Amino acid sequence: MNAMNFVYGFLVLVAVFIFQTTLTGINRKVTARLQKRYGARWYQQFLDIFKAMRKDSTSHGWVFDFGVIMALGGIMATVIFIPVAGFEAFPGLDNVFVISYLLAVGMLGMAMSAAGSGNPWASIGVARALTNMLAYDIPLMIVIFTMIFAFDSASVGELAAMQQGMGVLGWNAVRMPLGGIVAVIALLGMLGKKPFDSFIAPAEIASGPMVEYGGKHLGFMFILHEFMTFIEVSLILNLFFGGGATIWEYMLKYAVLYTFTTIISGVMPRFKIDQAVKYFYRVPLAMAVVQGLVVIFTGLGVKIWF
Amino acid sequence: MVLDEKDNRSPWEKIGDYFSANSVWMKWYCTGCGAIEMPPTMTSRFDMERLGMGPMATPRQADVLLITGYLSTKTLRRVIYSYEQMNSPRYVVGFGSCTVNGGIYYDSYATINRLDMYLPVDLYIAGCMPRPEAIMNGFAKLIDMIKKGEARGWRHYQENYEWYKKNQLDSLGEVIIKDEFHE
Amino acid sequence: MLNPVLTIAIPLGLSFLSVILKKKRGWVLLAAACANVVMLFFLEKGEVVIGGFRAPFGINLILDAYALAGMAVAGTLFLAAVLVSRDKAERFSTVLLAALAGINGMLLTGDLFNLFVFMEITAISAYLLSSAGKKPEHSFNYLVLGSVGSVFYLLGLILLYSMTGTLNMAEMSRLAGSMEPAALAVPVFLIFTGIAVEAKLIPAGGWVRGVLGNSDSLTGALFASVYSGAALFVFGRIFADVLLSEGAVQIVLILLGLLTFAFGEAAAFRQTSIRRILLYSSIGQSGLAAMLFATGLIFPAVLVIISNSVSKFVMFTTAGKITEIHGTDDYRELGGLFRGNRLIGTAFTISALSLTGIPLLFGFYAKLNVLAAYFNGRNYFLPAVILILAMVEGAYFIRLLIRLWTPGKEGEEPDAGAATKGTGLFKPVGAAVVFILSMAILAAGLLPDHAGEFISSDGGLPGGDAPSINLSLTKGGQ
Amino acid sequence: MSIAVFLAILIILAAASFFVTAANKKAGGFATVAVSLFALAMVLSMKGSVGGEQSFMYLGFSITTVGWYFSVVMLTAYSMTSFFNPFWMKKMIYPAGYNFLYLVSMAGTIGMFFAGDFITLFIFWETVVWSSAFIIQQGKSRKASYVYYVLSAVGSMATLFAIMLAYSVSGTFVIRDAFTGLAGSPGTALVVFLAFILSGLSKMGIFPFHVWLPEAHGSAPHTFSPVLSGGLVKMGAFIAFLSVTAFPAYEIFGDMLKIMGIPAPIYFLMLLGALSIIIGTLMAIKQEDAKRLLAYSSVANGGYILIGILMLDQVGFAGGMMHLMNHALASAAAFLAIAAVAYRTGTTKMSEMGGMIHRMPVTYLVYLISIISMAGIPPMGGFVSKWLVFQGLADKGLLFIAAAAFFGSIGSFMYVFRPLSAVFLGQLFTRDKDVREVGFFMMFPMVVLTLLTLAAGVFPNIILRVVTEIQKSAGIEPVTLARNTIVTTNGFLDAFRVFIVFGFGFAIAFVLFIVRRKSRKVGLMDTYTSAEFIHTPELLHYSHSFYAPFERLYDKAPDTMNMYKKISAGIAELGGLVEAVFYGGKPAKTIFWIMAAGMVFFLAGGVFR
Repeated sequence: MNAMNFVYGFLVLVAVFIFQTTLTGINRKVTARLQKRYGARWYQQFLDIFKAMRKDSTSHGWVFDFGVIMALGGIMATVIFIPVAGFEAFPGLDNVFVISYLLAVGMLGMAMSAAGSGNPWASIGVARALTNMLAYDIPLMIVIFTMIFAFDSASVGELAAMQQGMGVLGWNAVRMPLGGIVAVIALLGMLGKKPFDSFIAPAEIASGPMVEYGGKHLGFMFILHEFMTFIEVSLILNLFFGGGATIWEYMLKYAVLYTFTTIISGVMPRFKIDQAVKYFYRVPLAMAVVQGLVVIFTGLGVKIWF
Repeated sequence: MVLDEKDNRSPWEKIGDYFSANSVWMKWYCTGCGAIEMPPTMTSRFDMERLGMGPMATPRQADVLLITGYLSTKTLRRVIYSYEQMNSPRYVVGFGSCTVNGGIYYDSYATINRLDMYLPVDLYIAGCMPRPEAIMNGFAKLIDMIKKGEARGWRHYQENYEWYKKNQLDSLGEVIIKDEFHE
Repeated sequence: MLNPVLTIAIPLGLSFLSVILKKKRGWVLLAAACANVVMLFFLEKGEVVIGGFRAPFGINLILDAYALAGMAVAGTLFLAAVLVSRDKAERFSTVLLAALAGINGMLLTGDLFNLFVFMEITAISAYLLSSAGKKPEHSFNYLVLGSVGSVFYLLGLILLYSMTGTLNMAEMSRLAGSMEPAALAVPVFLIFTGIAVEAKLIPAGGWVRGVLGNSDSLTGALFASVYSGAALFVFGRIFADVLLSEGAVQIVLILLGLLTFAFGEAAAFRQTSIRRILLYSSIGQSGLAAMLFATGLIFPAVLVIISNSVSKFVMFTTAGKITEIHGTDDYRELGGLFRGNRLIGTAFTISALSLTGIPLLFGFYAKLNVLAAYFNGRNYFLPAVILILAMVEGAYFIRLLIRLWTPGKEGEEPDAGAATKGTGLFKPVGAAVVFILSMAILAAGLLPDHAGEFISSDGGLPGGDAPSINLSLTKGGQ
Repeated sequence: MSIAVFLAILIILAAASFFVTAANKKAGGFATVAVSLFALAMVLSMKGSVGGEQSFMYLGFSITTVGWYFSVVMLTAYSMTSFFNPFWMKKMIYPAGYNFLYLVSMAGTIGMFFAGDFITLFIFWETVVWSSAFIIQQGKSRKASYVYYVLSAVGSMATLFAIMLAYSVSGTFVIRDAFTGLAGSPGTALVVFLAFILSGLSKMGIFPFHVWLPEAHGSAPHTFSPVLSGGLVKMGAFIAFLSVTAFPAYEIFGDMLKIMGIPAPIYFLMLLGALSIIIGTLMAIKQEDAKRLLAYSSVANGGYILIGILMLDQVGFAGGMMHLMNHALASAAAFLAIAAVAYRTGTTKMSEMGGMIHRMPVTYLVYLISIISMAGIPPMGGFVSKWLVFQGLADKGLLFIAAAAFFGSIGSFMYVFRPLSAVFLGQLFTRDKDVREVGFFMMFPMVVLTLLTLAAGVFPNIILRVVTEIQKSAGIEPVTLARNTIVTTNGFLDAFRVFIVFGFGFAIAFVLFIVRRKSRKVGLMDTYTSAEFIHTPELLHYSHSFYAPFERLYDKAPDTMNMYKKISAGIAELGGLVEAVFYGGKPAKTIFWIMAAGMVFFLAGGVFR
């Protein structure tokens, strides 16, 4: 660990921000086209974020500010750990549990700050977000657990590297087809895309946790959202779709995967939160358990593969 | 509204105004009948997102307060409350004739006639009610004004706060508050 | 060294004397009780022949460690009872003295018919004492059952006599051992019933609820510790020493003990009256002791009897006093009673905890011995049942203790103001006696091996039974 | 100093504190602080004498690393909590008794952990049970104490059965020898194993014994709940530890049916642990009382500890052992924080307060850090131990247990956030407008525990080094530790570096935050309410039925307490029957039964013939 690691880390943050924000802008356009609209400019997301940072803001006490900083700090730390096409700013710290729990720091910070605003909508939104998390995480973690057991590694980078070199057939999404489906559904839940976006329902609970944010706080939330999207999509990409051998392959796959979720979400209605839980605990959970049992007891797809 | 002030913004402010102009988030105050014109403006026929505009859920997030029609004195209190929750720079758009001069409710005891007595309106979109084309046109104008630094209603409100306050209080009269259910 | 006959003769004589010395009869009673305890230390061990005819032809008294243990428990608790409630005891001086003589006789005698006589003396005194509860129907009930029991016992005795031709215990033991066990089924049943009435065993204990449920500080203590302790010692003498049963009959005996134990604990579990809790718990403990005797485990049974008698003495005396002073013994209405009576509360708590088998109290040593004895005999079912029932026992005692210590409504912090008012349950002497007994439980529990050695000292118990477990020999470091 | 002397001194000091309290309540409270700190210092200094065997009368002691470790955990909970005692004395109904029992139970735990034979173990075990049962009743509920005692008794009796059974087979009470003697008879060994661990399960609150935790932790005096959750529950872990190490369960059950390489009885217990995680989590989510909520979280965390210890391997076991320390620190701190709030507001009901952060910021931070640790989020201690448990599970492929562990982990975000949001965040109630932060003396232990939690998360190897010694003494391969790194077969964790990177991210965010213009401070009531005017903070506070949509999904689930109520009612019913049949007061009835018994005797005689 030396100064270069931190410099790399910082550069990763900047690059990820630019890449993901651009992609988000493009995806806004995709959504618009799905709705037969012209849509916003591709750089609209940058404009929105900078505008928010430019504005004045209101604060509801120190925890409101502290939570925002803690959230962004935790999320940025997580981004630094994500291996991108074999590159890691801090090698060896890409343990899947570290990433998924460090992500929780950011979420906790955000939840804390939101609830600290004193607005009941925010608390309701947080309650829904946490419930949603409980729903999507269990099937996903079961599949990831299966993978760790099968490949004897919990390192995201290593797991990604193991899938490369066999083309599409090497992807875990193909080796464990049920697990791959679960992962994509869970990704929708993670990203808060429809049909699992009840926690930020704008018309119902006034955008939930975001309700009291304005100005730079809101800007922070947008930046945080971009980073969080990157972490979540990258996690699924690395674990199930083989990551990328080169940075370009990675970016391409990433863009496809992310756009795919956008397209799905563009044609979906919204689940109530208890419906989301029921759904996740019926279909994806069953699929995940079946997948787990198949892999653990038969090795089919992992140890036995062509 | 004083429009002939000299442009004395700093470069940073100019950049900031550029961002503000291209990302106009609105809080719609939809108690009036004009709100019905917003969905077509938003959806595929007119698609306001082209201009970086969009509806927001709360006043904290929004830049523009859009008053879509008449305001009774009871709702005026809420509008002022919402406006004061917004973060600067913030803009007010009066929508429809009612906000200009009371429209068909000009002689009602319960509504106010001129919105800019109470809040610093940056732009009026006249008509009863204005069609989406008019709305788009109006917003294009607003964006232009913001870009040039001419939409300075929020500064004006700050500078003439007493005057606005007096007008607001005159219109509202005395409000006796017991609790949230009885006032 | 003193002749054991004196322990029968002196109380009996004083009993007649107390009729004459009407004014001083309380002192006579106290003197007799004290003398009885003092004599225990100087008694000569061994056999005493009465009337010059040697056994098996004459009547003899046998003082072995077993009899001495029984006499020590009964005598000490008798003295304690007299000390605690002297005013009440005074009225019953004559009866009590006769009872003391009867109890000592029961424990000492080596002759089955002589045992019957002493049991009758004791029983009649018990009927009289039970009338102190001012509920004649209960005394009547007791009287009827007692008489039935006596008749049964006598019938059994006749049968045995016709079968063996002797009434001497040692001789009977020898002859019965050589008989076909099945032939003993009927006399065993008859004699069992006779003793079961006094020992409160199922099916013959129907009188207990009425009599002990209305007992006062004197009668409760006497019935639950002194009488029942002595009756159980007799039970052990007959069924673990004289009439050793085998096979199905033994199983039935064990089963009856077990049922008494289980049913007693279950019944105690639902009670809200302190005395009823205690009386059913006593029934349960009697069942345990009977079960142990029937299995042939004498030493653990003796420990159970001692532990139960002492604990029940403390608790019944307290419960009786509580009823006398507060007019009720429903523990739900006595929240925080011990707040004003902390010393007695501590004594009561120690006794109850000892009974449930909490370590460092005497009851734990008793329980440990019971378990060890069963396990040594490769019996795993009965220990499991005993432990489950000990759990039930722990449950109702802790419920009782908690209520009596802590006042206030459920769901709120304890409210000292809501505590049952009143201090000084006992007069100083009574309080001291109760407290000292509880401290004895604690002391014996702290030094279990010494206590066990003390109880089984000098030649051991009949059958050569000794502690099933010696904690010092099983300790860690080795 | 020999253990016996040490314990004797503690008992004498306990008695002394009784009399000091009788003279002056507050002084008595401070006496418990002094005594428990003394005990902690003594035990810490005992590290050097590990391996010694001592005996005193019929008590045998053996100083082991694991006993030392457990004692340190326990005494940390006791000594830190004791700082609260002086301030609560006036609320106790028996302050002197409380202090006495507090110290006696503390001495009991030490004696239990250093026990060399089972009789000593049992004696001290029961000492702790009754002394704590009498403490709990001084809290809000008498029923709680009853439930606690009865469920403890279930375990104690089963353990006594196991001890005696082992004794009857192997002829000794010495912990190691008594169990190894069972190797020849697997049937007996199975009974002994299951019966022995029962007391551990009941103490740890493993399903189906978990019902006592919410009752007892929720209703105990506020100064005792931290000890219960942070300390006494860990006694169960000690029993579980003995069940797999002193009792060589993996060897004795080696020939049995194996599930994923785990012998069936152990797997069954792990499933119970998994079930407790799920039930603890689900129940914690729907509690309305902060202390009950934390109590259910102890149930869930007990499941992790049990699973970890039962794995008895290089990684998962280390995780379980470390988690018990982490949970003790975090749970004690969380309970203390709630106690501090209760000290100022007088309630622990979450819907009755809010916004305490604006009045008690330090307490808030203490609570925050402890729940971060409890939920297993880096950079706190709980993360490292849960990470180890997960690694161990993944290594073995225990899918269902891992699923439960994940459920508990994510679910814990839900329940730990609830008191955070309801008690500390949100609207400040009018009634609590002028509440103050607690004084230094009460703040001190909370801050110490918090710093320890943080230290455990940043430098986990301090604790793990002790754990490796325990692993060595238990005869298993110790977890591999590098300088700052924990290495497992599936990857490694450098907790310190994770912390540094987190700090780096935080620093960037902080800089970004302060370079932008300062924000305008507004009051808590100035929030978006759809422009409605609200004047009562209580109405603008969302805390009741926090997860209502989620709770609805399982509100018809059966309650384990009902099972116990049914058993209890069954016993009472049997008692009623017995009373009516045998003790009705009619001699005729009794004589009927005597005759019936006579028939049985006749039959028995006949059968024999």
